[in-house]
Amino acid sequence: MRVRYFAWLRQRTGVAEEEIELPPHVRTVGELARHLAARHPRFGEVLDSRGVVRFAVNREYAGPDTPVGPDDEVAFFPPVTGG
Amino acid sequence: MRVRYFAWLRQRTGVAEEEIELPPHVRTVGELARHLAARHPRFGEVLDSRGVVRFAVNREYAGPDTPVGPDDEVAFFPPVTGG
Amino acid sequence: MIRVQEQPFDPAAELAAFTAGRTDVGGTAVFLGRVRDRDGDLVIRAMTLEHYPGMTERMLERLEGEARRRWPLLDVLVIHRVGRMTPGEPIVLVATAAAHRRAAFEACEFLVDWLKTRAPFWKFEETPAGGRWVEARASDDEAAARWERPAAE
Amino acid sequence: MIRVQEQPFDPAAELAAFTAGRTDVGGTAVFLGRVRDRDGDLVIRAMTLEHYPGMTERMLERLEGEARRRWPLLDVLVIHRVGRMTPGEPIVLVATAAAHRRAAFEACEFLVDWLKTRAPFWKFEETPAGGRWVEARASDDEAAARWERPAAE
Repeated sequence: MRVRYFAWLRQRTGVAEEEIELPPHVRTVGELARHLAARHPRFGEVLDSRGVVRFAVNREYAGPDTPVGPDDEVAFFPPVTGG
Repeated sequence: MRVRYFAWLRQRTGVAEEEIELPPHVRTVGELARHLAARHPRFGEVLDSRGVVRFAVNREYAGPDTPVGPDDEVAFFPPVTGG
Repeated sequence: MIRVQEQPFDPAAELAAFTAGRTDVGGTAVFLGRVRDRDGDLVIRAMTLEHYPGMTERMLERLEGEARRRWPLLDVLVIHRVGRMTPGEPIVLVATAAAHRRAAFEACEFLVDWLKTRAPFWKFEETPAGGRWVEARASDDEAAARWERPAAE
Repeated sequence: MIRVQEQPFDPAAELAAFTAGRTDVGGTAVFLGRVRDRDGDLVIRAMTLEHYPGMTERMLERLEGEARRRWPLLDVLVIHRVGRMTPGEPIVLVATAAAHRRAAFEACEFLVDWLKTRAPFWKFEETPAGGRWVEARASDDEAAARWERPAAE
Protein backbone atom coordinates (compact mmCIF):
# COMPACT_ATOMS: atom_id res chain seq x y z
CA MET A 1 0.00 0.00 0.00
CA ARG A 2 1.17 3.49 -0.80
CA VAL A 3 0.95 6.10 1.95
CA ARG A 4 1.51 9.84 1.35
CA TYR A 5 2.02 12.76 3.72
CA PHE A 6 1.59 16.45 2.94
CA ALA A 7 2.57 19.84 4.32
CA TRP A 8 3.71 19.85 7.95
CA LEU A 9 2.62 16.24 8.47
CA ARG A 10 5.25 15.32 5.89
CA GLN A 11 7.80 17.17 8.00
CA ARG A 12 6.78 15.05 10.98
CA THR A 13 7.20 11.73 9.16
CA GLY A 14 10.28 12.84 7.25
CA VAL A 15 8.97 11.11 4.12
CA ALA A 16 6.61 12.34 1.41
CA GLU A 17 5.48 8.82 0.58
CA GLU A 18 6.24 5.23 1.40
CA GLU A 19 5.19 1.73 0.41
CA ILE A 20 4.08 -0.31 3.39
CA GLU A 21 2.92 -3.85 3.97
CA LEU A 22 -0.69 -3.67 5.20
CA PRO A 23 -1.01 -5.76 8.41
CA PRO A 24 -4.09 -8.01 8.40
CA HIS A 25 -5.65 -6.29 11.45
CA VAL A 26 -5.66 -2.87 9.71
CA ARG A 27 -8.96 -2.44 7.90
CA THR A 28 -9.77 1.28 8.15
CA VAL A 29 -8.04 4.61 7.76
CA GLY A 30 -8.19 5.13 11.52
CA GLU A 31 -6.51 1.79 12.18
CA LEU A 32 -3.89 2.57 9.54
CA ALA A 33 -3.12 5.91 11.22
CA ARG A 34 -2.55 4.10 14.56
CA HIS A 35 -0.30 1.61 12.84
CA LEU A 36 1.75 4.39 11.22
CA ALA A 37 1.98 6.28 14.53
CA ALA A 38 4.25 3.54 15.83
CA ARG A 39 6.49 3.95 12.80
CA HIS A 40 6.49 7.80 12.96
CA PRO A 41 6.21 8.95 16.59
CA ARG A 42 6.06 12.67 15.72
CA PHE A 43 3.15 11.90 13.38
CA GLY A 44 1.52 9.91 16.18
CA GLU A 45 1.78 12.91 18.53
CA VAL A 46 -0.72 14.95 16.54
CA LEU A 47 -3.11 12.16 15.58
CA ASP A 48 -5.39 12.81 18.52
CA SER A 49 -5.51 16.59 18.07
CA ARG A 50 -9.05 17.10 16.93
CA GLY A 51 -9.42 18.06 13.26
CA VAL A 52 -5.71 18.45 12.63
CA VAL A 53 -5.23 15.35 10.49
CA ARG A 54 -7.34 14.78 7.40
CA PHE A 55 -7.43 11.67 5.22
CA ALA A 56 -7.90 10.70 1.60
CA VAL A 57 -8.24 7.23 0.13
CA ASN A 58 -7.51 7.00 -3.57
CA ARG A 59 -7.62 10.80 -3.84
CA GLU A 60 -11.07 11.11 -2.28
CA TYR A 61 -11.69 12.60 1.14
CA ALA A 62 -12.19 9.84 3.69
CA GLY A 63 -13.08 9.44 7.35
CA PRO A 64 -11.47 7.28 10.06
CA ASP A 65 -13.92 4.48 9.31
CA THR A 66 -13.29 4.37 5.56
CA PRO A 67 -12.05 0.87 4.63
CA VAL A 68 -8.57 0.45 3.19
CA GLY A 69 -6.99 -2.43 1.25
CA PRO A 70 -3.51 -3.30 -0.05
CA ASP A 71 -4.08 -1.63 -3.46
CA ASP A 72 -5.21 1.70 -2.05
CA GLU A 73 -3.34 4.99 -1.88
CA VAL A 74 -3.92 6.65 1.46
CA ALA A 75 -2.93 10.25 2.21
CA PHE A 76 -2.64 12.20 5.48
CA PHE A 77 -2.61 15.99 5.54
CA PRO A 78 -3.63 19.06 7.55
CA PRO A 79 -6.74 21.14 6.74
CA VAL A 80 -6.31 22.75 3.32
CA THR A 81 -5.25 26.38 2.91
CA GLY A 82 -5.24 27.10 -0.81
CA GLY A 83 -6.61 29.85 -3.00
CA MET B 1 -34.67 77.60 -16.62
CA ARG B 2 -33.12 74.71 -18.52
CA VAL B 3 -35.19 71.54 -18.95
CA ARG B 4 -33.81 68.27 -20.31
CA TYR B 5 -35.52 65.09 -21.52
CA PHE B 6 -33.91 61.68 -21.92
CA ALA B 7 -34.52 58.35 -23.68
CA TRP B 8 -38.09 57.80 -24.87
CA LEU B 9 -39.36 60.87 -23.00
CA ARG B 10 -37.16 62.92 -25.30
CA GLN B 11 -38.86 61.27 -28.26
CA ARG B 12 -42.19 62.38 -26.82
CA THR B 13 -41.19 66.02 -26.43
CA GLY B 14 -39.19 66.10 -29.66
CA VAL B 15 -36.47 68.13 -27.94
CA ALA B 16 -33.47 67.03 -25.85
CA GLU B 17 -33.41 70.29 -23.93
CA GLU B 18 -35.04 73.71 -23.89
CA GLU B 19 -34.81 77.00 -22.05
CA ILE B 20 -38.14 78.01 -20.57
CA GLU B 21 -39.45 81.00 -18.68
CA LEU B 22 -40.50 79.74 -15.24
CA PRO B 23 -44.06 80.93 -14.51
CA PRO B 24 -44.47 82.37 -11.00
CA HIS B 25 -47.02 79.72 -9.93
CA VAL B 26 -44.58 76.86 -10.65
CA ARG B 27 -42.62 76.13 -7.49
CA THR B 28 -41.99 72.35 -7.53
CA VAL B 29 -40.91 69.65 -9.98
CA GLY B 30 -44.48 68.30 -10.04
CA GLU B 31 -45.90 71.70 -10.93
CA LEU B 32 -43.23 72.13 -13.60
CA ALA B 33 -44.15 68.77 -15.14
CA ARG B 34 -47.84 69.85 -15.34
CA HIS B 35 -46.77 73.10 -16.93
CA LEU B 36 -44.65 71.30 -19.53
CA ALA B 37 -47.45 68.82 -20.26
CA ALA B 38 -49.42 71.64 -21.87
CA ARG B 39 -46.44 72.42 -24.09
CA HIS B 40 -45.73 68.72 -24.95
CA PRO B 41 -49.01 66.77 -25.00
CA ARG B 42 -47.34 63.39 -25.68
CA PHE B 43 -45.13 63.98 -22.63
CA GLY B 44 -48.25 64.89 -20.66
CA GLU B 45 -49.88 61.57 -21.62
CA VAL B 46 -47.39 59.51 -19.61
CA LEU B 47 -46.99 61.85 -16.63
CA ASP B 48 -49.65 60.07 -14.61
CA SER B 49 -48.38 56.55 -15.33
CA ARG B 50 -47.02 55.54 -11.99
CA GLY B 51 -43.25 55.32 -11.77
CA VAL B 52 -42.64 55.95 -15.46
CA VAL B 53 -41.28 59.48 -15.19
CA ARG B 54 -38.32 60.25 -12.93
CA PHE B 55 -36.90 63.66 -12.10
CA ALA B 56 -33.57 65.28 -11.35
CA VAL B 57 -32.89 68.83 -10.20
CA ASN B 58 -29.37 70.06 -10.80
CA ARG B 59 -28.25 66.49 -11.54
CA GLU B 60 -29.59 65.08 -8.26
CA TYR B 61 -32.58 62.75 -8.07
CA ALA B 62 -35.66 64.67 -7.02
CA GLY B 63 -39.31 64.04 -6.15
CA PRO B 64 -42.45 65.86 -7.28
CA ASP B 65 -42.28 68.14 -4.25
CA THR B 66 -38.66 69.21 -4.77
CA PRO B 67 -38.59 73.02 -5.15
CA VAL B 68 -37.38 74.51 -8.43
CA GLY B 69 -36.21 78.02 -9.30
CA PRO B 70 -35.24 79.91 -12.46
CA ASP B 71 -31.54 78.99 -12.22
CA ASP B 72 -32.10 75.25 -11.88
CA GLU B 73 -31.59 72.52 -14.45
CA VAL B 74 -34.47 70.05 -14.31
CA ALA B 75 -34.44 66.70 -16.11
CA PHE B 76 -37.18 64.19 -16.88
CA PHE B 77 -36.41 60.59 -17.76
CA PRO B 78 -37.66 56.99 -17.52
CA PRO B 79 -36.30 54.50 -14.94
CA VAL B 80 -32.64 53.84 -15.65
CA THR B 81 -31.44 50.70 -17.50
CA GLY B 82 -27.65 50.86 -17.60
CA GLY B 83 -24.87 48.44 -16.85
CA MET C 1 -11.57 55.74 -10.47
CA ILE C 2 -14.64 56.43 -12.62
CA ARG C 3 -14.60 56.69 -16.40
CA VAL C 4 -17.60 57.26 -18.69
CA GLN C 5 -16.58 57.16 -22.31
CA GLU C 6 -17.71 56.77 -25.93
CA GLN C 7 -14.63 54.89 -27.08
CA PRO C 8 -14.28 51.13 -26.63
CA PHE C 9 -12.02 49.85 -23.85
CA ASP C 10 -9.95 46.71 -23.50
CA PRO C 11 -10.94 44.83 -20.31
CA ALA C 12 -7.72 42.80 -20.31
CA ALA C 13 -5.52 45.90 -20.53
CA GLU C 14 -7.58 47.58 -17.79
CA LEU C 15 -7.20 44.53 -15.53
CA ALA C 16 -3.46 44.45 -16.20
CA ALA C 17 -3.11 48.10 -15.17
CA PHE C 18 -5.43 47.83 -12.16
CA THR C 19 -3.33 47.71 -8.96
CA ALA C 20 -0.28 46.81 -11.07
CA GLY C 21 2.85 46.51 -8.96
CA ARG C 22 0.99 46.51 -5.64
CA THR C 23 1.79 43.78 -3.17
CA ASP C 24 -0.90 44.53 -0.57
CA VAL C 25 -3.85 43.34 -2.70
CA GLY C 26 -4.90 39.79 -1.87
CA GLY C 27 -8.19 39.71 -3.75
CA THR C 28 -9.44 41.44 -6.87
CA ALA C 29 -13.03 40.98 -8.03
CA VAL C 30 -14.05 42.00 -11.52
CA PHE C 31 -17.36 42.24 -13.33
CA LEU C 32 -17.45 42.63 -17.08
CA GLY C 33 -20.77 43.35 -18.77
CA ARG C 34 -21.00 42.92 -22.52
CA VAL C 35 -23.66 43.39 -25.20
CA ARG C 36 -25.59 40.16 -25.80
CA ASP C 37 -26.93 39.08 -29.16
CA ARG C 38 -30.34 38.27 -27.64
CA ASP C 39 -32.71 39.72 -25.08
CA GLY C 40 -35.14 36.92 -24.29
CA ASP C 41 -36.46 35.83 -27.69
CA LEU C 42 -35.38 39.03 -29.38
CA VAL C 43 -32.32 39.19 -31.65
CA ILE C 44 -30.20 42.24 -30.83
CA ARG C 45 -28.17 43.77 -33.64
CA ALA C 46 -26.82 46.72 -31.72
CA MET C 47 -27.45 48.73 -28.60
CA THR C 48 -27.11 52.43 -27.86
CA LEU C 49 -26.55 53.71 -24.34
CA GLU C 50 -27.76 57.22 -23.69
CA HIS C 51 -26.81 58.96 -20.47
CA TYR C 52 -27.06 62.25 -18.61
CA PRO C 53 -23.57 63.76 -18.87
CA GLY C 54 -22.48 65.29 -15.61
CA MET C 55 -25.09 63.51 -13.53
CA THR C 56 -23.72 60.09 -14.54
CA GLU C 57 -20.21 60.87 -13.33
CA ARG C 58 -21.56 62.41 -10.13
CA MET C 59 -23.66 59.32 -9.34
CA LEU C 60 -20.84 56.89 -10.12
CA GLU C 61 -18.40 58.85 -7.96
CA ARG C 62 -20.92 58.76 -5.15
CA LEU C 63 -21.25 54.97 -5.58
CA GLU C 64 -17.49 54.60 -5.43
CA GLY C 65 -17.43 56.68 -2.24
CA GLU C 66 -20.18 54.60 -0.67
CA ALA C 67 -18.37 51.34 -1.56
CA ARG C 68 -15.16 52.66 -0.01
CA ARG C 69 -17.02 53.64 3.14
CA ARG C 70 -18.59 50.20 3.49
CA TRP C 71 -15.59 48.00 2.66
CA PRO C 72 -11.82 48.36 3.22
CA LEU C 73 -11.01 48.72 -0.47
CA LEU C 74 -7.51 49.35 -1.76
CA ASP C 75 -8.73 50.44 -5.18
CA VAL C 76 -11.88 50.75 -7.29
CA LEU C 77 -12.31 51.08 -11.05
CA VAL C 78 -15.58 51.64 -12.92
CA ILE C 79 -15.55 52.10 -16.70
CA HIS C 80 -18.89 52.57 -18.45
CA ARG C 81 -19.33 53.07 -22.17
CA VAL C 82 -22.00 55.20 -23.79
CA GLY C 83 -23.04 55.37 -27.44
CA ARG C 84 -23.62 52.56 -29.94
CA MET C 85 -22.23 49.05 -29.37
CA THR C 86 -22.62 45.67 -31.07
CA PRO C 87 -22.93 42.18 -29.51
CA GLY C 88 -19.78 41.02 -27.75
CA GLU C 89 -18.55 44.54 -27.01
CA PRO C 90 -17.77 45.48 -23.41
CA ILE C 91 -20.27 47.89 -21.82
CA VAL C 92 -19.09 48.09 -18.25
CA LEU C 93 -16.14 46.99 -16.15
CA VAL C 94 -16.18 47.12 -12.35
CA ALA C 95 -13.04 46.09 -10.46
CA THR C 96 -12.43 46.16 -6.71
CA ALA C 97 -9.24 45.37 -4.83
CA ALA C 98 -8.91 44.48 -1.15
CA ALA C 99 -6.61 42.62 1.19
CA HIS C 100 -9.17 39.81 1.44
CA ARG C 101 -11.63 38.37 -1.03
CA ARG C 102 -14.91 38.93 0.78
CA ALA C 103 -14.64 42.73 0.69
CA ALA C 104 -13.63 42.67 -2.98
CA PHE C 105 -16.55 40.42 -3.97
CA GLU C 106 -19.20 42.24 -1.95
CA ALA C 107 -18.11 45.71 -3.07
CA CYS C 108 -18.03 44.61 -6.71
CA GLU C 109 -21.57 43.22 -6.55
CA PHE C 110 -22.78 46.27 -4.67
CA LEU C 111 -21.34 48.62 -7.29
CA VAL C 112 -22.88 46.70 -10.18
CA ASP C 113 -26.28 46.45 -8.48
CA TRP C 114 -26.46 50.12 -7.57
CA LEU C 115 -25.02 51.25 -10.88
CA LYS C 116 -27.87 49.44 -12.64
CA THR C 117 -30.53 51.28 -10.64
CA ARG C 118 -28.96 54.64 -9.77
CA ALA C 119 -26.78 55.77 -12.68
CA PRO C 120 -28.69 57.63 -15.42
CA PHE C 121 -28.17 55.32 -18.40
CA TRP C 122 -30.84 54.21 -20.84
CA LYS C 123 -30.54 51.33 -23.30
CA PHE C 124 -31.96 51.42 -26.81
CA GLU C 125 -31.87 48.08 -28.65
CA GLU C 126 -31.87 47.58 -32.40
CA THR C 127 -33.76 44.42 -33.37
CA PRO C 128 -34.74 43.07 -36.82
CA ALA C 129 -38.23 44.45 -36.14
CA GLY C 130 -36.96 47.94 -35.28
CA GLY C 131 -35.66 49.80 -32.26
CA ARG C 132 -36.96 49.78 -28.70
CA TRP C 133 -36.09 51.26 -25.36
CA VAL C 134 -35.30 48.62 -22.74
CA GLU C 135 -37.60 48.67 -19.73
CA ALA C 136 -36.28 48.67 -16.20
CA ARG C 137 -36.46 45.28 -14.52
CA ALA C 138 -37.91 44.61 -11.10
CA SER C 139 -35.10 42.09 -10.52
CA ASP C 140 -32.57 44.93 -10.74
CA ASP C 141 -34.46 46.90 -8.11
CA GLU C 142 -34.53 43.85 -5.87
CA ALA C 143 -30.82 43.25 -6.35
CA ALA C 144 -30.08 46.88 -5.44
CA ALA C 145 -32.39 46.75 -2.43
CA ARG C 146 -30.22 44.02 -0.86
CA TRP C 147 -27.69 46.72 -0.07
CA GLU C 148 -30.10 49.20 1.51
CA ARG C 149 -29.32 50.26 5.04
CA PRO C 150 -31.54 51.99 7.55
CA ALA C 151 -31.28 55.73 7.01
CA ALA C 152 -30.94 56.40 10.75
CA GLU C 153 -27.53 55.94 12.29
CA MET D 1 -11.62 24.46 -17.72
CA ILE D 2 -9.26 23.61 -14.85
CA ARG D 3 -5.52 24.24 -14.87
CA VAL D 4 -3.07 23.54 -12.05
CA GLN D 5 0.40 24.69 -12.94
CA GLU D 6 3.87 25.63 -11.68
CA GLN D 7 4.48 28.36 -14.23
CA PRO D 8 3.17 31.90 -13.74
CA PHE D 9 0.11 32.99 -15.70
CA ASP D 10 -1.02 36.36 -17.03
CA PRO D 11 -4.50 37.19 -15.69
CA ALA D 12 -5.09 39.84 -18.36
CA ALA D 13 -4.25 37.45 -21.20
CA GLU D 14 -6.46 34.78 -19.64
CA LEU D 15 -9.36 37.23 -19.35
CA ALA D 16 -8.85 38.30 -22.98
CA ALA D 17 -9.04 34.69 -24.16
CA PHE D 18 -11.95 33.73 -21.89
CA THR D 19 -15.15 33.58 -23.98
CA ALA D 20 -13.40 35.60 -26.72
CA GLY D 21 -15.64 36.11 -29.74
CA ARG D 22 -18.79 34.96 -27.98
CA THR D 23 -21.86 37.17 -28.20
CA ASP D 24 -24.12 35.27 -25.79
CA VAL D 25 -22.23 36.19 -22.61
CA GLY D 26 -23.81 39.14 -20.80
CA GLY D 27 -21.87 38.90 -17.55
CA THR D 28 -18.40 37.69 -16.65
CA ALA D 29 -17.26 37.58 -13.02
CA VAL D 30 -13.59 37.17 -12.19
CA PHE D 31 -11.67 36.62 -8.99
CA LEU D 32 -7.94 37.06 -8.91
CA GLY D 33 -6.03 36.00 -5.81
CA ARG D 34 -2.46 37.24 -5.39
CA VAL D 35 0.33 36.79 -2.87
CA ARG D 36 0.23 39.57 -0.26
CA ASP D 37 3.31 41.07 1.37
CA ARG D 38 1.77 40.72 4.83
CA ASP D 39 -0.31 38.23 6.76
CA GLY D 40 -1.64 40.14 9.73
CA ASP D 41 1.45 41.64 11.35
CA LEU D 42 3.79 39.26 9.61
CA VAL D 43 5.94 40.31 6.64
CA ILE D 44 5.77 37.71 3.87
CA ARG D 45 8.79 37.36 1.61
CA ALA D 46 7.52 34.42 -0.41
CA MET D 47 4.97 31.66 -0.33
CA THR D 48 5.06 28.07 -1.49
CA LEU D 49 1.91 26.18 -2.40
CA GLU D 50 2.11 22.45 -2.02
CA HIS D 51 -0.67 20.28 -3.41
CA TYR D 52 -1.72 16.68 -3.94
CA PRO D 53 -1.25 16.09 -7.68
CA GLY D 54 -4.11 14.14 -9.14
CA MET D 55 -6.45 14.79 -6.23
CA THR D 56 -6.29 18.56 -6.79
CA GLU D 57 -7.40 18.33 -10.40
CA ARG D 58 -10.13 15.85 -9.50
CA MET D 59 -11.52 18.12 -6.77
CA LEU D 60 -11.40 21.22 -8.96
CA GLU D 61 -13.14 19.43 -11.82
CA ARG D 62 -15.81 18.32 -9.40
CA LEU D 63 -16.25 21.92 -8.21
CA GLU D 64 -16.59 23.09 -11.80
CA GLY D 65 -19.24 20.40 -12.42
CA GLU D 66 -21.14 21.41 -9.29
CA ALA D 67 -21.08 25.10 -10.29
CA ARG D 68 -22.37 24.23 -13.76
CA ARG D 69 -25.19 22.17 -12.22
CA ARG D 70 -26.24 25.00 -9.92
CA TRP D 71 -26.02 27.94 -12.34
CA PRO D 72 -26.59 28.30 -16.09
CA LEU D 73 -22.95 28.98 -16.90
CA LEU D 74 -21.66 29.48 -20.42
CA ASP D 75 -18.04 28.93 -19.41
CA VAL D 76 -15.81 28.42 -16.37
CA LEU D 77 -12.07 28.85 -15.95
CA VAL D 78 -10.02 28.01 -12.86
CA ILE D 79 -6.24 28.44 -12.91
CA HIS D 80 -4.31 27.64 -9.73
CA ARG D 81 -0.58 27.92 -9.34
CA VAL D 82 1.57 25.66 -7.19
CA GLY D 83 5.19 26.11 -6.13
CA ARG D 84 7.00 29.19 -4.89
CA MET D 85 5.62 32.71 -5.48
CA THR D 86 6.54 36.20 -4.28
CA PRO D 87 4.24 39.10 -3.23
CA GLY D 88 2.16 40.51 -6.07
CA GLU D 89 2.19 37.26 -8.07
CA PRO D 90 -1.13 35.73 -9.12
CA ILE D 91 -2.05 32.53 -7.25
CA VAL D 92 -5.52 31.78 -8.52
CA LEU D 93 -7.90 33.02 -11.19
CA VAL D 94 -11.57 32.02 -11.25
CA ALA D 95 -13.74 33.28 -14.11
CA THR D 96 -17.40 32.50 -14.81
CA ALA D 97 -19.51 33.54 -17.78
CA ALA D 98 -23.30 33.63 -17.98
CA ALA D 99 -26.09 35.39 -19.83
CA HIS D 100 -26.86 37.42 -16.71
CA ARG D 101 -24.72 38.80 -13.94
CA ARG D 102 -26.25 37.12 -10.91
CA ALA D 103 -25.31 33.59 -12.04
CA ALA D 104 -21.79 34.70 -12.92
CA PHE D 105 -21.23 36.41 -9.56
CA GLU D 106 -22.71 33.64 -7.43
CA ALA D 107 -20.88 30.85 -9.25
CA CYS D 108 -17.57 32.73 -9.00
CA GLU D 109 -17.92 33.22 -5.24
CA PHE D 110 -19.04 29.63 -4.79
CA LEU D 111 -16.00 28.32 -6.67
CA VAL D 112 -13.56 30.44 -4.66
CA ASP D 113 -15.18 29.54 -1.33
CA TRP D 114 -15.21 25.80 -2.02
CA LEU D 115 -11.79 25.82 -3.60
CA LYS D 116 -10.41 27.28 -0.38
CA THR D 117 -11.84 24.49 1.75
CA ARG D 118 -11.98 21.46 -0.57
CA ALA D 119 -8.97 21.54 -2.87
CA PRO D 120 -5.81 19.96 -1.38
CA PHE D 121 -3.45 22.95 -1.31
CA TRP D 122 -1.22 23.96 1.59
CA LYS D 123 0.50 27.31 1.99
CA PHE D 124 3.97 27.71 3.43
CA GLU D 125 5.01 31.30 4.13
CA GLU D 126 8.56 32.63 4.32
CA THR D 127 8.85 35.42 6.90
CA PRO D 128 11.93 37.26 8.24
CA ALA D 129 11.67 35.01 11.32
CA GLY D 130 11.60 31.81 9.27
CA GLY D 131 9.04 29.66 7.52
CA ARG D 132 5.62 28.56 8.72
CA TRP D 133 2.66 26.60 7.45
CA VAL D 134 -0.50 28.68 7.21
CA GLU D 135 -3.33 27.46 9.41
CA ALA D 136 -6.82 26.93 8.05
CA ARG D 137 -9.19 29.74 8.95
CA ALA D 138 -12.63 29.25 10.46
CA SER D 139 -13.86 32.14 8.29
CA ASP D 140 -13.10 30.08 5.19
CA ASP D 141 -15.14 27.18 6.52
CA GLU D 142 -18.01 29.54 7.24
CA ALA D 143 -17.81 31.05 3.77
CA ALA D 144 -17.90 27.59 2.20
CA ALA D 145 -20.79 26.50 4.43
CA ARG D 146 -23.00 29.21 2.91
CA TRP D 147 -23.25 27.03 -0.20
CA GLU D 148 -24.14 23.79 1.56
CA ARG D 149 -27.37 22.15 0.48
CA PRO D 150 -29.33 19.43 2.21
CA ALA D 151 -27.92 16.07 1.16
CA ALA D 152 -31.38 14.55 0.65
CA GLU D 153 -33.16 15.22 -2.64
